[in-house]
Amino acid sequence: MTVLTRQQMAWRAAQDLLDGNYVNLGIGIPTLAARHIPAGREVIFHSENGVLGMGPAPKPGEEDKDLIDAGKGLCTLVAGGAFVHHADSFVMIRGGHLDVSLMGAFEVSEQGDLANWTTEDPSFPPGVGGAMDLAAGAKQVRVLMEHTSKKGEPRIKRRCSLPLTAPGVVKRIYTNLAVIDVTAEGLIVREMVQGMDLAGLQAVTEPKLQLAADWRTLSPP
Amino acid sequence: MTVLTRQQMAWRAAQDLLDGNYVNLGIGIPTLAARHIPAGREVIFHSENGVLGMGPAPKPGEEDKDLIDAGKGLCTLVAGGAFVHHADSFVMIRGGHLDVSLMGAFEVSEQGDLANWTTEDPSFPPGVGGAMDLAAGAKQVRVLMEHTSKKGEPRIKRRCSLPLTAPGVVKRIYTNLAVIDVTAEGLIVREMVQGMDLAGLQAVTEPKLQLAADWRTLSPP
Amino acid sequence: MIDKRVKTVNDAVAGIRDGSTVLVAGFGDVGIANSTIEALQAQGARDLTIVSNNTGNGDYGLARLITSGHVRKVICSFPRSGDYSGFVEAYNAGRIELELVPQGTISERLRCAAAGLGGFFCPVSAGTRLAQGKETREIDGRPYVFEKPLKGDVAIVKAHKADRWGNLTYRKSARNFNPIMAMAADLTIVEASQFVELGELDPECVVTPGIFVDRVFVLGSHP
Amino acid sequence: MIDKRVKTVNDAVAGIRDGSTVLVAGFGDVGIANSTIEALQAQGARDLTIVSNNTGNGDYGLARLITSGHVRKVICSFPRSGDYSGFVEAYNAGRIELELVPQGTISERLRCAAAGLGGFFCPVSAGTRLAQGKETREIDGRPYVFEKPLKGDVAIVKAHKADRWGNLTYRKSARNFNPIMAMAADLTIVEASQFVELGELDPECVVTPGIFVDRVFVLGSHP
Repeated sequence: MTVLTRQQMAWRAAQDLLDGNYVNLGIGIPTLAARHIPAGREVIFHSENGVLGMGPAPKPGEEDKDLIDAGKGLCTLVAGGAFVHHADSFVMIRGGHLDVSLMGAFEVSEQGDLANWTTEDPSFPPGVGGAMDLAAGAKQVRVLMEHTSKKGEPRIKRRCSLPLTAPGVVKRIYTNLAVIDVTAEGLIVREMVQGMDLAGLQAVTEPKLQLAADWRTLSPP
Repeated sequence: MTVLTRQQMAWRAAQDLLDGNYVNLGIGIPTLAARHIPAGREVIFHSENGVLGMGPAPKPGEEDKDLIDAGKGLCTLVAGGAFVHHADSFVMIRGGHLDVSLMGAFEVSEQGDLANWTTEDPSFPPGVGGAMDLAAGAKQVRVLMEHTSKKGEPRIKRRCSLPLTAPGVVKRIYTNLAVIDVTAEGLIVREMVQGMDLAGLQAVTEPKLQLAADWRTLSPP
Repeated sequence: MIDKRVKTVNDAVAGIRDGSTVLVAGFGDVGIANSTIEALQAQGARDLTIVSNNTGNGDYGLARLITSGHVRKVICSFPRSGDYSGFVEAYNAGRIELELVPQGTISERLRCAAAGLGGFFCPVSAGTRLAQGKETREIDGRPYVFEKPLKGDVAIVKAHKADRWGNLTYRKSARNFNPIMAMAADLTIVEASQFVELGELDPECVVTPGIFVDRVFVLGSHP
Repeated sequence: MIDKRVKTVNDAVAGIRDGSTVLVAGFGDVGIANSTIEALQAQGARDLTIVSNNTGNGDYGLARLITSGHVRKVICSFPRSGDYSGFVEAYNAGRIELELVPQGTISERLRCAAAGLGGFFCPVSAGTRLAQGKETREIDGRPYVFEKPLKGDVAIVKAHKADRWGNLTYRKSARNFNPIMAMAADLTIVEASQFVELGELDPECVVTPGIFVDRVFVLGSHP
């Protein structure tokens, strides 16, 4: 079975980012999607800290300590980009101006509930950052995560066991095994990796899955 | 008796605008105050339509049709001025960032109620503009108006007969006859024009006036 | 490739439907997209609700839209400005509805919609006739009035410079309501005086980032 | 003549009292006025409430203010950033209180205070643990949470250029919370990298007009 690598997962999510989309990429695997935008598409990346038109990490010698992304790593600005302050940056997020928020997650429920801000680890103070704003505000929230936890437990659940980031917001889930849509009729499997079948995918997924009539094999390059 | 002219009224109000004050001048007589700022003081004028650091009318040949004041007349920008959009302009107003709003009025009550937005003339649609924002928002609201109406009726009233712009906001009233403070203890006359006495001023004022112990003659240059 | 430019001003207003709420930026005669407003009048959408600070002058732009009977309701702070006889006649004849809103409350209600908020408590108009019928609340001893977001189906914006992504700058006091209305509508149409190449605008000085803009008509670019 | 400059960074923080709410702009290590924050630590005000997106790194700036015991409470969205061990130790030892607020809700609550509003209904955090105990309201079928204005006694702002009126510009993503916090405090203190003469800043590109600024300390201007 061809389980996807992180880069391949990011590649798959990137295929759904369209020319002209304004997109926020969450920290972790989502960030990698920027490298996989199909040629000829202009996708404009937003960062919570007031950067619209975020470009890749700077080349050696071109670093600017005043230009960072939401993960606090150095980044660049593309031609056509702009800087705004935090309130305006979150007008973009909360006001539904971003086409896509592509986020990591700990858990997603079959209702599209998202849990990605706290694991309730008692040894650390909690932190929420912009996760709730992005989950509640973007036109479409998509999740990119490993299909199961490190212990092999399903991350797609009937109900999230962790505290919610926002209820009922996730529309599509990309994992290392499949692409699944969250719909009013339940979870619809659109794509599965080579060698996977519905029974195999269901075995690592808590809620009931339905296979789309036109499902395809998820084949990264 | 030395009744003040409009320019003299504006001069008197201008004496109370201090170095470093941010001030909005209402349409009409208040606008004239800008010409009478004592030498050596920098007073920064705000206009509702997003101009901070408004200067005088342009010299002939230097007009710019994109640079107008709240009264829709051409104006200029001083060095150190800035342009902002309407929401930011009213953050300055409503958020208490303006030191003084100097406004015209139809009526002021002894509680400091202000009526300056409508005379209820049935032949015109009503208009409020930024009057309510300025009345509710500035750190200090001061009124500059003729002491009586064209018919000789008092404009300083026990209760306003016209619809209010904001209740309890006026702190000082400049008229062509006197300077009067609105205080918790009632209306205190600080200055009267040459030849005026308290009885004479009271005769054209509805609520009870008290003369300040240290009252002075209002003597324009 | 993103290119938000439309070829003609008629393309700019294509598809605007009867009954739309149209945000018309500008303050008096400054920073107002007269060509686009006149194209909207020619396009023919009726029963419009216009949100604008004033109600136009003479027989051009917003005044023409009103006098030609396309407007059912105006939400504004000050209909009285210059020669506004077109509005007065329609108003006195009962042909047009007026919702009077303080100037700062209009801009804040627009921003509220732009920011995805459900409403806010505003001290302005508390204790006055304009607060009648509205929810009030005392907060820390001061009275506030509940104000709702004001969202446009369409915004008509006048900019100075625009690039193909729809990044915008304005000129002097022609900025006024433009950046706020640009954020507050489902369809934001821009009439720009000048087109510039991508990257020409200083990223520190872009006032409206292109994310808020859908169509850009560049004045003088009509074939 | 207006000149908001102070001579030393100690003058910049003079008079800040015990128990003050201090807005500390910056995002991670960017756009944060470390010299001013360290001067505040030296000044000695205690029992402070800090509003900031993060909680500082290493043993400088905000982290130093926290580890030296001057801070009673932090209102932030993400205390976890870089080496934030100073905060973690104080937090785990119960020496510091944490109010966790979503990043956009912090900036909107600050702006709400700056704009003189009494509060707003926000969709963010509805249906989550962070909405517990807060008033909620359904508006047009969607749940919202009531959020209150967040005002500072003091704001500590990092700017790029400043003039004597306190007009400010910022550099790239170092803008972040700075313009919003500058508007939201009774006393706004600016640490600027560069001083420019009045009129040098383009009036179209001033990000924070001087009306919001009280004191300007120019880095490197210490005698």
